[in-house]
Amino acid sequence: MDMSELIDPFARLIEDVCTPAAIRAIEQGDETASLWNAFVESGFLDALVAEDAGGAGLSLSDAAPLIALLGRHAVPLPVADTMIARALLAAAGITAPEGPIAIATGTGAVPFAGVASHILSGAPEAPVLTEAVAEATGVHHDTDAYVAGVDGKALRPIAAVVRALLISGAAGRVMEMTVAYANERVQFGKPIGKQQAVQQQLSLLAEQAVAARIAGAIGARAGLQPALADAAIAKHGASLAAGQVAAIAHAVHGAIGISEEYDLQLLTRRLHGWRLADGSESYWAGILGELRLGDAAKSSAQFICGA
Amino acid sequence: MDMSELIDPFARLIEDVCTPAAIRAIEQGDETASLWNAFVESGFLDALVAEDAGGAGLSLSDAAPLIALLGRHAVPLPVADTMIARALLAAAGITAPEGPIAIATGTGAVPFAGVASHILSGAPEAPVLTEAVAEATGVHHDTDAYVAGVDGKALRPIAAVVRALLISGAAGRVMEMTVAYANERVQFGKPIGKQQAVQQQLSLLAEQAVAARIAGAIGARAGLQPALADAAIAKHGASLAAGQVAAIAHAVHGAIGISEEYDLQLLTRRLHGWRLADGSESYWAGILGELRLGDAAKSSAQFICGA
Amino acid sequence: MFETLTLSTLPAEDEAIRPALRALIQEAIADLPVHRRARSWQGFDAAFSRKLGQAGYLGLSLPKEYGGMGRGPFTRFVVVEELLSAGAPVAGHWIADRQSGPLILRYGTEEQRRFYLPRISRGEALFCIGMSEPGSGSDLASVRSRAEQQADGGWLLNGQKIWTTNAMHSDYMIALVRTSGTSDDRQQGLSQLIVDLKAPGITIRPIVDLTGDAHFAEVFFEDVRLAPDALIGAEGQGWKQVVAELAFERSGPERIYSSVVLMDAWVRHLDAVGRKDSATLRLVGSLMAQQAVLREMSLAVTARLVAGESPVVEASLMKDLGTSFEQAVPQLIGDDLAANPDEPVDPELYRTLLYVTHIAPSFSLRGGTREILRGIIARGLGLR
Amino acid sequence: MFETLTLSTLPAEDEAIRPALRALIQEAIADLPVHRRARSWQGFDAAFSRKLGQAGYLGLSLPKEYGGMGRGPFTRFVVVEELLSAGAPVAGHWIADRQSGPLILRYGTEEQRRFYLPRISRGEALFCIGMSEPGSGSDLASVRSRAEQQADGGWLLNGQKIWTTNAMHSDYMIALVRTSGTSDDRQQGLSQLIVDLKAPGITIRPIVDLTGDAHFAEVFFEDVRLAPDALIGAEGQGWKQVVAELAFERSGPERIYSSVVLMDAWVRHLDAVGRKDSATLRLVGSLMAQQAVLREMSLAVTARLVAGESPVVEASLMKDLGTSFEQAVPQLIGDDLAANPDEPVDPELYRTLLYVTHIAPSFSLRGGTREILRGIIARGLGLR
Repeated sequence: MDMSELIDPFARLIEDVCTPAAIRAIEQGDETASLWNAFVESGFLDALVAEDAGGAGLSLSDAAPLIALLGRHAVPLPVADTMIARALLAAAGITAPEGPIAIATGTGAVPFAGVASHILSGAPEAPVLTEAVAEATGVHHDTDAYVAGVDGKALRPIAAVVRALLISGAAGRVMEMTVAYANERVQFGKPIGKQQAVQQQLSLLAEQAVAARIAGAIGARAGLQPALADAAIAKHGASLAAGQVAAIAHAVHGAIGISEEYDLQLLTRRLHGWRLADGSESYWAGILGELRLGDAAKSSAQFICGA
Repeated sequence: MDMSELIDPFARLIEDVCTPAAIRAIEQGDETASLWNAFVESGFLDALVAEDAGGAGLSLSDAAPLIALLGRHAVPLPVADTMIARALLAAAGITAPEGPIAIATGTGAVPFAGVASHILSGAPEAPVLTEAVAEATGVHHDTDAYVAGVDGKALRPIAAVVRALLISGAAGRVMEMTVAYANERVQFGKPIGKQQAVQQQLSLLAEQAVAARIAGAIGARAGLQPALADAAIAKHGASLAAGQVAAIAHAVHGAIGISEEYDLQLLTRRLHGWRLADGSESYWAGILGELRLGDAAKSSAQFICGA
Repeated sequence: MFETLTLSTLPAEDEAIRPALRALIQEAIADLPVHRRARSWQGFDAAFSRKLGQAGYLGLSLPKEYGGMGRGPFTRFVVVEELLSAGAPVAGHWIADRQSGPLILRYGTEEQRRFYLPRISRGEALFCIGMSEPGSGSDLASVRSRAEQQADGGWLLNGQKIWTTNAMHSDYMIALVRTSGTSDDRQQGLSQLIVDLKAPGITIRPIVDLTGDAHFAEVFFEDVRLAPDALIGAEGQGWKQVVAELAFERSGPERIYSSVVLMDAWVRHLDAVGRKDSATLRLVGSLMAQQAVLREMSLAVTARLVAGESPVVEASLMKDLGTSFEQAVPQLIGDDLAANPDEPVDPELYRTLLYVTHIAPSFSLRGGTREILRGIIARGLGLR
Repeated sequence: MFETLTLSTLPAEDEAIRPALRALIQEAIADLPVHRRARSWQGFDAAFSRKLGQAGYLGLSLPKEYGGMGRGPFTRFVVVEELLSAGAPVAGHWIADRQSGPLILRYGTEEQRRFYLPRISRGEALFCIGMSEPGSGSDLASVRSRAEQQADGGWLLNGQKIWTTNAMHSDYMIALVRTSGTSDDRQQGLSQLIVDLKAPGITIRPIVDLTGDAHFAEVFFEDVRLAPDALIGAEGQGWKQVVAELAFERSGPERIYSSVVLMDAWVRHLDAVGRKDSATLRLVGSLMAQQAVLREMSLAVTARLVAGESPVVEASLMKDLGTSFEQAVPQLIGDDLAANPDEPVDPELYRTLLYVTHIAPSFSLRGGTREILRGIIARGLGLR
């Protein structure tokens, strides 16, 4: 299948319905139904559901660019999480509800739980669905929320991969916005992008954005039940990139970047949230370190190629 | 006392006897006696010995600039260690030998043990002196060496402070050499020091060099038995700086910096060795973290001011 | 280089003011949740600022004849350290106390001093600083707001400022504007004017930031008439005055404590859950060690001020290192907390973490971007 | 941007060569101590290089008609990965195999191809590259070595090269020299010449580095006479050819594995002492995760080569990230080992650690300094 047949319409859909204004409205507590319905009607929510269960039967690698697009546009609803949830539920023979599903994997704030109708916990092969009872985090314009009384620890690897893919999409967009800004913004008589110090920073940003994308792809390569090592590499790399990408982008943008009316913050706040969700870089480093030391006789190259 | 009365003659002494050629000779295994005798005859070895025990009775804070000078010129003998050792031995009523004394605080390579006649271990209030039986590290031109069968763990804080002061001296010199090189070296038609990217790197180098000096001074402020927190702050800061200073200096110098005949490496190899000796940055961070969490009700500002 | 930056000790009489000051602060912040205290020098509480003024903690470096306390930078260091490390709301007096007061003392006429300084010391005259304009950023010499001197010696001001901190709470702005020449003249022809923000023709529009706060504002001037004595210092010397002011701005201990409320809340959390593994201990210790060094560096810079020097390069060096640290703190604490995803975290701590994480980019905007500061350091190193 | 860099999979037939190759490598390195293996691409062993050639692991991307293997960049990726990750001594064939062979294939005459390429593929013709000159550094266009064309079409070469890797072991140098114009012409008038290093008038002086090794050399040319066919490619096109060559140099997986022998020795140490605290696990995992991402990035760049592209920007991006990683590894492992000062450390590990620590600055010299690479990336981003 030519993936552009899937990606292009999905990109157009998101650009149509998920404008910065629509994001701001939902972040301010406006209704989510109309945006959600657009995704429901698109049919993409069942992209990962097996064909014999009525879905499109895409692999996670196939769907990775779609998830990255959701990150790229800071879509403020758990579209990717719902895609994962619906695939797991279908595989387990559980009928999925129509509303947005968030995935809860720990005690911290759950991405998009504040705008979800249901929560997925349990394990990939034994998913548990509950109605969303979420408590706001109090963080400004946050759609994440706390969920009590569920255990989704076994879903952490797949959730981490989703977060890595979302980060990679957002990081790519932040890179483009920041390069464009550096070329436009004139200071001391020339675009700031002509300053060598700014160029060096933007190179670092680009390196991290590309690293995040590769990391996300590593996470996606084994499907809905990723190898623990792949999930670890993915989320570690993406989380590491998220912090640096956000920091450099804001440093280059200066004051305008932290004003609410400028769109950069719609993406960087997500980068930070996703960086922390489902285990930060150090969490996954610890997991991978344990795997590595459990196999200490191997060379690092063998460990990595076999991972 | 006007400290320059002490510092200036000490600086002149070192510049006279400890030329780069003299350092290279000792690193290649030549005799150390003539260089050592110059320090013996100078009287500075007893600078920290109490006045009633025949010394100059300097505080460690007073002597800190002297120790930094030893680092600044990469003196390849344990002059500072011997100053500390002689003060501790005198306080304990033990007659010090005339030769160079190294301080062994762990299982790793002991700074200057390869060119020492004696090893100090034990504790500040109960120092133990043994003849130096050292095994070479095999590292190229290393004067550090392994020492077996002694326990000097209790001397680690004061040894760490010595190392921090040596680092601060070497870092300051590396900063000056690197700035001078950047101003001299012409590339693409202008001194590389005019490149904004190089300027930004040199600013970071300067920040770290100054931070190392302040860190060293914190370590020295309480004398020969430093508060554990002070030793931790000192060695953490200096070790952190050592790695960055060496890396930036070499990056700016390019290929010439890693050639044996250029003097930069005489200092940066020391920076790395001292960074690792007597506990690295993470070792001391762990010590300080334990102290901080043992006092968690205090604010950080109170903890630091009281440290 | 930089040998003059050495370990300094605060005089005993300055250390002595801590207990009473601390009591005053504790009273003021007792009911403030952690995420509010984390706002610290963006926290606005006019009543608290006046209380500090009444208790003699403002105008510390101003002479007594102008209502000040006649003490020096060391005293101010102690006060700032106590205020910021506790997360007290200081925005109500901050700029007036730190920058405008010293500026008026240095460049103002006797009348200006007698009029403004006592009120600043009482916490009753709130100032903001009008520097940036749309499109100017760090390039301050490109300002286009313009004040034309009138026949009566007064000024007619037109133009716009942006990113003005606390304009909506302030009584006065000290504005850098063009009074002669054109913007091609760059630093030439700029002057500083004291603008009464209640004057007709002034519109203030708050700028909401990504945390939902509004500390910045746009300020529009439309035919604003100012009296002749609005000029502070000499006509055409505004650039030189601003550079001196910025150097002062970069010298204080405020470059260490922006993330300290978060750090303390995190330490209490670690204590509460009893987490003491090696990674945790090292991170705690590393942050404490860095903060301790920065604090001594800041004190060393203050000592140069006490000695009557203008430690521009040293202050820039400390500030660049300090803001790097302050910006790293929320990233590292976030990583730490999210490295323990099965550990319960107090929502107030998480909220504080995210607030500091989101606002942290502003730390390196205050008083010059990183590139500008490093340029100053490079010049100090003899590289330009 | 950079969307073409995507996850790639090595063809099964390339993966299939690993077992036999690995056996050959293990045999060669069995007796090498760790600190020697850590030298890897600075390790010289002519016999081993010839053995690799005999076994068909060199000249992989050269056509069979010139004695090559007629395979592609993916095969070379596998071979390089196996060699470097094991710490095999590759200096004996490295430059000839990676740079000189492809260069001669691309720009050489049929005679030059037939003469050099089969010998390169057998590991019997060792090459070095003469670019830097005293004072030139990254500014290659400033070279002053000069070859004057003689009446018979031959060349008379005078000048000096410096920092030439492996000159003292090499049979040939491909030198960038001025053949017309003056140094003010910069990139114009430069050519590449193949210099037989046994020719009269050549003096090679090794440069000892801070680890006591001598990988670099100075090479002096005094009236060195070269035949007409010493010219490779077109007269005056040397600059363009060098830029293409550097892009190739930056593309390989060699940008990941420079510190891997140290890393593996350290992992074995951790296993031996049984250290598994949180700080240790996180450091191990963080290094592994970064290496895994870099490896896939490198493979993605290789895939662009396979697709016939010249991924200059992508290769620079990968190299800058890769060398940052390679340089960080010894600092982090040193910190880790010295954070456990009461743990016994194998002297061989410590010696390896210090060797890699000291030589690490050279990692960012090979193939362009950091500033140069980031400039290329910035241009790729559309910033210049």
